Amino acid sequence: MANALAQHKPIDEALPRKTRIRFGRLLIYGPLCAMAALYLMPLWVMVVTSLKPLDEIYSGSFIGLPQTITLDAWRAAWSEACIGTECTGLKPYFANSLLMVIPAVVLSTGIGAINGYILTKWRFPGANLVFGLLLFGCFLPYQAILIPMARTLGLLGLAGSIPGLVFVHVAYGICFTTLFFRNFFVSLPDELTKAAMVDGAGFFRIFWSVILPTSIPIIVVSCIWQFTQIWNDFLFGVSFTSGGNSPMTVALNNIVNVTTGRKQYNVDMAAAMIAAIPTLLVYIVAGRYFVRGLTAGAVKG
Amino acid sequence: MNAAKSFSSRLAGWLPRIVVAPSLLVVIVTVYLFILWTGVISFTSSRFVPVYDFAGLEQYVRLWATPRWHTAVANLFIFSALFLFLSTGIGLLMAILLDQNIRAEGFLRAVYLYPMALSFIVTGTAWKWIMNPGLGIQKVINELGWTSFTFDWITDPNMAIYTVVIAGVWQSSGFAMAIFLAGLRGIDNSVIKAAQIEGAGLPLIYRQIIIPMLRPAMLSVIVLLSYIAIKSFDLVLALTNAGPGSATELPSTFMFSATFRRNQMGVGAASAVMMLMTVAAIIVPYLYSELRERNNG
Amino acid sequence: MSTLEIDRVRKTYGNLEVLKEVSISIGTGDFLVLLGPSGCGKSTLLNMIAGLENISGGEVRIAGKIVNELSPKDRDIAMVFQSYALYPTMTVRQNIEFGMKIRGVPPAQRDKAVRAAADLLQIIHLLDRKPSQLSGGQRQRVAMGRAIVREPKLFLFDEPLSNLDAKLRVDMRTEIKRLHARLGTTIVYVTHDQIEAMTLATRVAVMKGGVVQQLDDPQTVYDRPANVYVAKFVGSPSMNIIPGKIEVEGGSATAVIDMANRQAVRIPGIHLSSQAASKYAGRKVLIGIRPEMFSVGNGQAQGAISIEVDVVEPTGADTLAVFQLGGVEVTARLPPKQVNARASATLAVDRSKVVLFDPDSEELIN
Amino acid sequence: MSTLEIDRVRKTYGNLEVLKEVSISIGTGDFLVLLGPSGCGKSTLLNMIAGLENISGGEVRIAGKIVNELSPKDRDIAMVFQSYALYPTMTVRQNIEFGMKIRGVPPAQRDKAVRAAADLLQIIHLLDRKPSQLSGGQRQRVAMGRAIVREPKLFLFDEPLSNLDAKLRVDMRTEIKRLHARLGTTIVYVTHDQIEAMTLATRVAVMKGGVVQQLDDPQTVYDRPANVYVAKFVGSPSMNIIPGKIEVEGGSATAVIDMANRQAVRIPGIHLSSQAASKYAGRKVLIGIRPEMFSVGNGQAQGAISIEVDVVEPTGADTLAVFQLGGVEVTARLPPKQVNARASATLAVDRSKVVLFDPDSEELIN
Amino acid sequence: EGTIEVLHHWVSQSEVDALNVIRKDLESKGFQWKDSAVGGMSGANAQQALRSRLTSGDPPGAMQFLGWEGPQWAEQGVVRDLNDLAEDGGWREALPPQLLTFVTSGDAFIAAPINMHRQNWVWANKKIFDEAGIAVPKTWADLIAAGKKLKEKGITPVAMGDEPWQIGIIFDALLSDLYGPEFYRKVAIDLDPAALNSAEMVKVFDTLREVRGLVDDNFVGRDWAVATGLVINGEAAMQFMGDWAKGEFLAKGLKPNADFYCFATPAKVPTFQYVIDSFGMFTVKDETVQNAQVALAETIMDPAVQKGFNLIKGSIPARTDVSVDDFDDCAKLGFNERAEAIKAGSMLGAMTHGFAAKPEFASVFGDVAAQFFVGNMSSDDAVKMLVEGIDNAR
Ligand SMILES: Nc1ncnc2c1ncn2[C@@H]1O[C@H](COP(=O)(O)OP(=O)(O)OP(=O)(O)O)[C@@H](O)[C@H]1O
Ligand SMILES: Nc1ncnc2c1ncn2[C@@H]1O[C@H](COP(=O)(O)OP(=O)(O)OP(=O)(O)O)[C@@H](O)[C@H]1O
Ligand SMILES: [Mg+2]
Ligand SMILES: [Mg+2]
Repeated sequence: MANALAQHKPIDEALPRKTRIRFGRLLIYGPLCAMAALYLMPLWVMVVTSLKPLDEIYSGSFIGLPQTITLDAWRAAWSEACIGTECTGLKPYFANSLLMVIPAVVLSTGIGAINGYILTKWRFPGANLVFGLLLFGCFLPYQAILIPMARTLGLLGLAGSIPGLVFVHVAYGICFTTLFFRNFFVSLPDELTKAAMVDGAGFFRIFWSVILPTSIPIIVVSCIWQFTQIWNDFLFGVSFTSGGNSPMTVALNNIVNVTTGRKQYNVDMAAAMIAAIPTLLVYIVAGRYFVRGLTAGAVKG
Repeated sequence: MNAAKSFSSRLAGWLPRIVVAPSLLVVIVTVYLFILWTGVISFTSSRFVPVYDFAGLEQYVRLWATPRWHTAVANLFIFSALFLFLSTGIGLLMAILLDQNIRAEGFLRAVYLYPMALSFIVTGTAWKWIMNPGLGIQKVINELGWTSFTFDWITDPNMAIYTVVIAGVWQSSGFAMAIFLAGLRGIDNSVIKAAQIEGAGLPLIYRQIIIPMLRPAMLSVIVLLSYIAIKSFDLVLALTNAGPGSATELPSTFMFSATFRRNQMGVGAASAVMMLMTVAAIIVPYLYSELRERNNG
Repeated sequence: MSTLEIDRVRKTYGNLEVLKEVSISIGTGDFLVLLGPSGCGKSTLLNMIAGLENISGGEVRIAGKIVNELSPKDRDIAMVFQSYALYPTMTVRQNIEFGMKIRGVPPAQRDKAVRAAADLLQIIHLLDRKPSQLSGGQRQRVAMGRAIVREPKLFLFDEPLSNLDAKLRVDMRTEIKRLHARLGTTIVYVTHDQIEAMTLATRVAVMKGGVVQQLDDPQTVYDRPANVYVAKFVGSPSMNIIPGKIEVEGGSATAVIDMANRQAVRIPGIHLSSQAASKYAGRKVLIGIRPEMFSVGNGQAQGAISIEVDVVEPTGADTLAVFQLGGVEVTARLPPKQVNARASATLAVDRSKVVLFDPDSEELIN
Repeated sequence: MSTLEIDRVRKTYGNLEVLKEVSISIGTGDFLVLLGPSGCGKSTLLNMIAGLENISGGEVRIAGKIVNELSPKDRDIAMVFQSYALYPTMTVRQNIEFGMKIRGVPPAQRDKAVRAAADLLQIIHLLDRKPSQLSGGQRQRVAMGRAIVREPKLFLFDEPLSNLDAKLRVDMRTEIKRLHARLGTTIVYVTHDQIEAMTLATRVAVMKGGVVQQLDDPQTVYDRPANVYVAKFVGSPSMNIIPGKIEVEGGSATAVIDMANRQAVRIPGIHLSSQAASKYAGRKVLIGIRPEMFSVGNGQAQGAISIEVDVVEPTGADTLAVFQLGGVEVTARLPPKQVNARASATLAVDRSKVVLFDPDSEELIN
Repeated sequence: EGTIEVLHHWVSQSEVDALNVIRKDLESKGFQWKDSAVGGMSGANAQQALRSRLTSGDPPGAMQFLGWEGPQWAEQGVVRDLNDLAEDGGWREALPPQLLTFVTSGDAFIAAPINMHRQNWVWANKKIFDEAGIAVPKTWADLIAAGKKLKEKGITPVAMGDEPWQIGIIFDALLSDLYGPEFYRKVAIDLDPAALNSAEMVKVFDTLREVRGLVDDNFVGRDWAVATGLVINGEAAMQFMGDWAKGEFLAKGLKPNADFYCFATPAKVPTFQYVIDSFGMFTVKDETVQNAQVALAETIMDPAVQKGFNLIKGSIPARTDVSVDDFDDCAKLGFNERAEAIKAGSMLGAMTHGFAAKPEFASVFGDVAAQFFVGNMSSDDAVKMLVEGIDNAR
């Protein structure tokens, strides 16, 4: 196609135009790649460190390339490192985290989506107040509410259990997810809902068949956020679960956060990267659904 | 029959309210009731565990007489302002660049997002090394021959807070990017086309048409980043451990150490109340204007 | 199939009153066309009938039942939106069958209905596309398809053909007429197209600024517009309104139009009721003459008018001739090539159709 | 002000070929109207001229310069989009003045231009509203306003008046014509409205399925359509195409239409070039007669046609009579109340305008 | 027979290995050990977890206590009284009397101490000392002079990180070493306003400032073990650190007094600044857990277990009646100096690890010392800040 075009015009005219286009693209790729390099710098440090034997690190080689490469740290982090007196590595804690994160993400995203839908497409008097109330919950300093939350969980009979943790994450997660969805839905044309109403669709049907399919990008955003927050949460995990119920972050903390012991930097780095794998997978898989223009052509005007 | 109909249709009218009600209820309990509890505690003499006496404003007086708290508040403003500005700016820029129909978008997006996936307990160490003048950037650049180059903010109590900003922006701007990108993906192209026709170049189109249309996304980003700024905890702890000295103390670290390390639960509660009040003072007017605007928009 | 009564319905947006006590009532199987200038509240009224906008005052009754509080999905209506409002993530097929799916129509029947509608609308080949891949007119046809596959109590069409070409429009018009005949469903239809209004409607409501000006059958609206506004609004080119006066002589009225520097033009044999004749005899009136009431006449005939043509505008089938009459610019629609610009001509007027308006109230004189 | 050349331009979406080697070229100050059925590629072509869609093949030249690679902002065009494409976050005023702002027009001047345009478009009172608070027609007028405040090299209008009422439409049409006359800007205009096309255009391009069928001045397109498709597409109701044959006798051609069970209808005095006459003498042809070429005639005249009217459709100004002729359904546009359904009538045909088409190629016979 | 959940914050390899000695012994008695480790923040994370657990009505069976934690929880009435066991086991007699403050509450024995660390050690690279002709310093003046000498030779005299607790170790040492144990008690335990506001206090800060001069500039964010590595490598000469640092030297196969020196921070009367870990038992209803609690307490106080534990952990047993055989030279030195310190009254709780003033005050010391150390505050200002801070926290 580009060739066909080029044939039509004199070469001297085609050339500068081409280079100008290149230059334009350069302006886009340049910053993107520079930024990517900067962003990857700490990762590089981590990878390199995780491949070094511990002695090499302690002999002063922090950032440089490893002299000997070993995967011991990765193995240790996965299945050998001691989390307290149980030397199981991170492996068993993954299951806990998954059991917690999946229901919590699904529930909080689902509830947030439906709240956002109500707050934009089914506005009732006081809807903005409700939104404001939910929103303010985003700013709650969690350190301050651990004790009443522990009491509440105790009363609900959820203390020390994974369902209890799911409850906490959902309760605070909906503040964020509602925000995301509400702010995405305000820019969806109201005509869509109207048309569906006339077609005979009810409250839930419209949500499910018309609104949700157009909100894939924000579902992705919400899932990414919730997954990251919940997966990486330490505070609630450490406060509301114990021992073998603990999520992965508590185990990771136990690998990493030694005070009077010797830090095993290589294992720490490997463990951190292993712990991040599910989240990264979510980013990559969910990222595919960052699709363009889902509302394009829906309405005119 | 008629009455039943009207009941069911009235029910349908109430349905939205019924559906949000549980969320609202949960939030009222877990947010507002708990805030109330914190508020109550801040007026008691609680130290190690909650006690329910009345100590008046004693804890607030104590709080404001603590130099660390002053540092924390000052840092919060420096940190939040810079962090918000830079993360929003960089996030928006990256989203816009990524939206130019480029190759490897998926890869780049993952690269910008990955810092969020990594627990800062560990990445803090990497940053510590990178910013340590004897190990990281400064050393590398000095060794490359530019010997006068210094980058030792992390050792300087006056500059250390900026290193926290750098690490914070690194960690969070990716998510701002994601929200903006989702917003951009929702915009109808025909509007952009119209602006192109009118002679607007891309920068102008973004400034005048697209970014205004991203206002709701911007609200999400601002709320989110403020949340991150206010609660930055791991970040500070892992990178500087609130040091050097207490130069990078933030309200969140202050609150934690007051409550769990110093046995000053009352002071911790008072600091939480102060934080919430600050947030409310800034966010509520903003929200008000934002929502009112939307209402008739 | 049902009656529709709109009873003193009001709509306000904040301080802005968009509909002011609109009352329209039509019977089962009626085809109501809403006509009116842009922004007069037609879409708003349609939305209120559908239950998509709150009613600020008054009542809407479908089949005798007040529906003010009834949700749209329970009103059993089908609607074509002016803005299309297609579901962006669904294909054309899914868009069309969505309403049936919800109502639990079995797949086979759904499929048949979709095919039939798509065939009619000539969008068979587009069934698997998304709305964003369609042209404007194709989108409009999908929106149309979404409505016509259903058999609701009430159809609401908001300018459903405005983006279609003339040919398709004629076809569609015929189809809508056929649909109406077959189902007998009550229809409310907004259009700007003269011909659509005239050919489809059993009732026409002309609106202006949120107020209904006239509600009548189409021929009456055209022939005997209730006021000058309706007269000028309906018909294209619009009716000429010429100041003049009435002379009554022995039961027969003559309209007299003063000419600047020539002899007055007299149009005898105007139909007038005896009351009106006595009331307006010798008084000023506004004389309404539609462009097509003129024909190229013969200088000798009674009521022939000699004029000087200013501009000639050929439209293909006809030619529009513009000239001065009674101090205003008047348009006549004549067969092509019978008159020339800047030349004089003699025209006849079909006097039986001339209408008169009161110069103060601008209401029709019966 | 500039010429526009579209040179073998192609457009494909994936495998779908939407435009097939379209070539159109118009001069400075020309007013090109694109006509064609929905989905034939008109908007696509406009978008390509504007630089909003990639050109899959061929060249677009504005003022002689190839613009294929030029970005829209550098082409100096103004455009009204079929979908309006208003900026949702801006008020009407901001929408209209955006283009001027970009071009650095000083505020005072901008304000003046906005007022003038808003005045013209009757949207002065809407200047501070957001697009979401406007009716369909009001939005369309804002879109229009956005284009007309500028003085570009080229105007592109995509059905700019489709949502306006007849009266406003006539006003707007006049304004566009005036704008064109005043600025002399080259204009490309998509419309479905017969009259708009005829009254505005200096050139009409009729398209079908991505191919240009005819490019000519409007009267020619109307009177001498290049093929059956154009003949049927332009004009409403469309031209009747009746199978028949040609008899040539001494330099004069007669069209003969066989009737099922009666004597054949003969229309003598058909204009035909001598080549055509010799080529088609005695052969089958398609005879094209527009509805308005019929008139109520006198049974004795030569070429008078006796028919049985099937259906009568009053449109206000006229009545359409439908009857059978030569085995096809034929429509005649007649003055009201001159014929009745299911009654016989005698019609005359304006023979000077009858056109003939080759039955195989369906091309016009000159 | 019964399961006991133990909440603790020992997560590093050596800590875990040591803890396993206890665990094995308990399990050999037929009880199950349910491990709940929460590392980090010097136990603050674990404290926070404990608080939630108690609030929700689900306390663990046992908890590792540091500093005042045990007595404070005991005051809330949630900790089990171990008096019967203590009587039977003769715990009071076996433990240094100073230590009882942290394992009793009123009359009740509320925790079983397992070990005792000494915080105020100096670890030195013998080769560097020898090459520079430096002897083990007897006073801080000697030490600072030696440091200056080394600095001129291009060797970092003191290796450390900027964490407040690392600075606190030096501060604690100076407080007792310069003006004696009494001064330390007045300041760090009694919070005597006169002592706090004294000229001696100013001198303490002055000396701290001099020590700062012996530290390199890249000390920000440096881990203590990394600093130890610098001493081992010969990049730095000394480190002030608790006896947990010893493990780093031993792991490299280095021998005390042959390859490295371990000596107490210099003072007229060497002080013994201790840090102990103890385990308290929470009041629970479940009887099997109660039995396990008894078994665990007995295990912890078993001299053999204490020996086995401390051989690994690097500390010395909390009990004074455990034989010193098998321990290394540094530990033996510790034993001896502890015995002397008990007699001399120079056995002191380490403030930095929470064994002197209550946390709300101790942290003020920590804040001031750290800010002073990393910035360029004057000693007078530091004293002023300290006094105000303590007053504010009262
Ligand atoms: N993105 C797309 N992908 C595939 N086909 C498309 C796409 N956009 C348009 N088309 C098709 O291209 C053809 C031409 O579209 P275009 O919008 O130019 O039609 P048009 O002549 O303007 O029609 P209308 O009068 O209905 O507006 C249509 O058949 C349409 O379905
Ligand atoms: N949300 C709104 N806020 C304020 N005014 C509004 C709003 N929506 C519509 N209007 C106004 O209400 C009036 C009626 O609008 P409506 O859409 O019913 O007009 P319409 O008769 O359908 O016009 P058109 O033929 O142009 O579609 C218009 O003047 C419009 O500007
Ligand atoms: Mg409308
Ligand atoms: Mg189009």
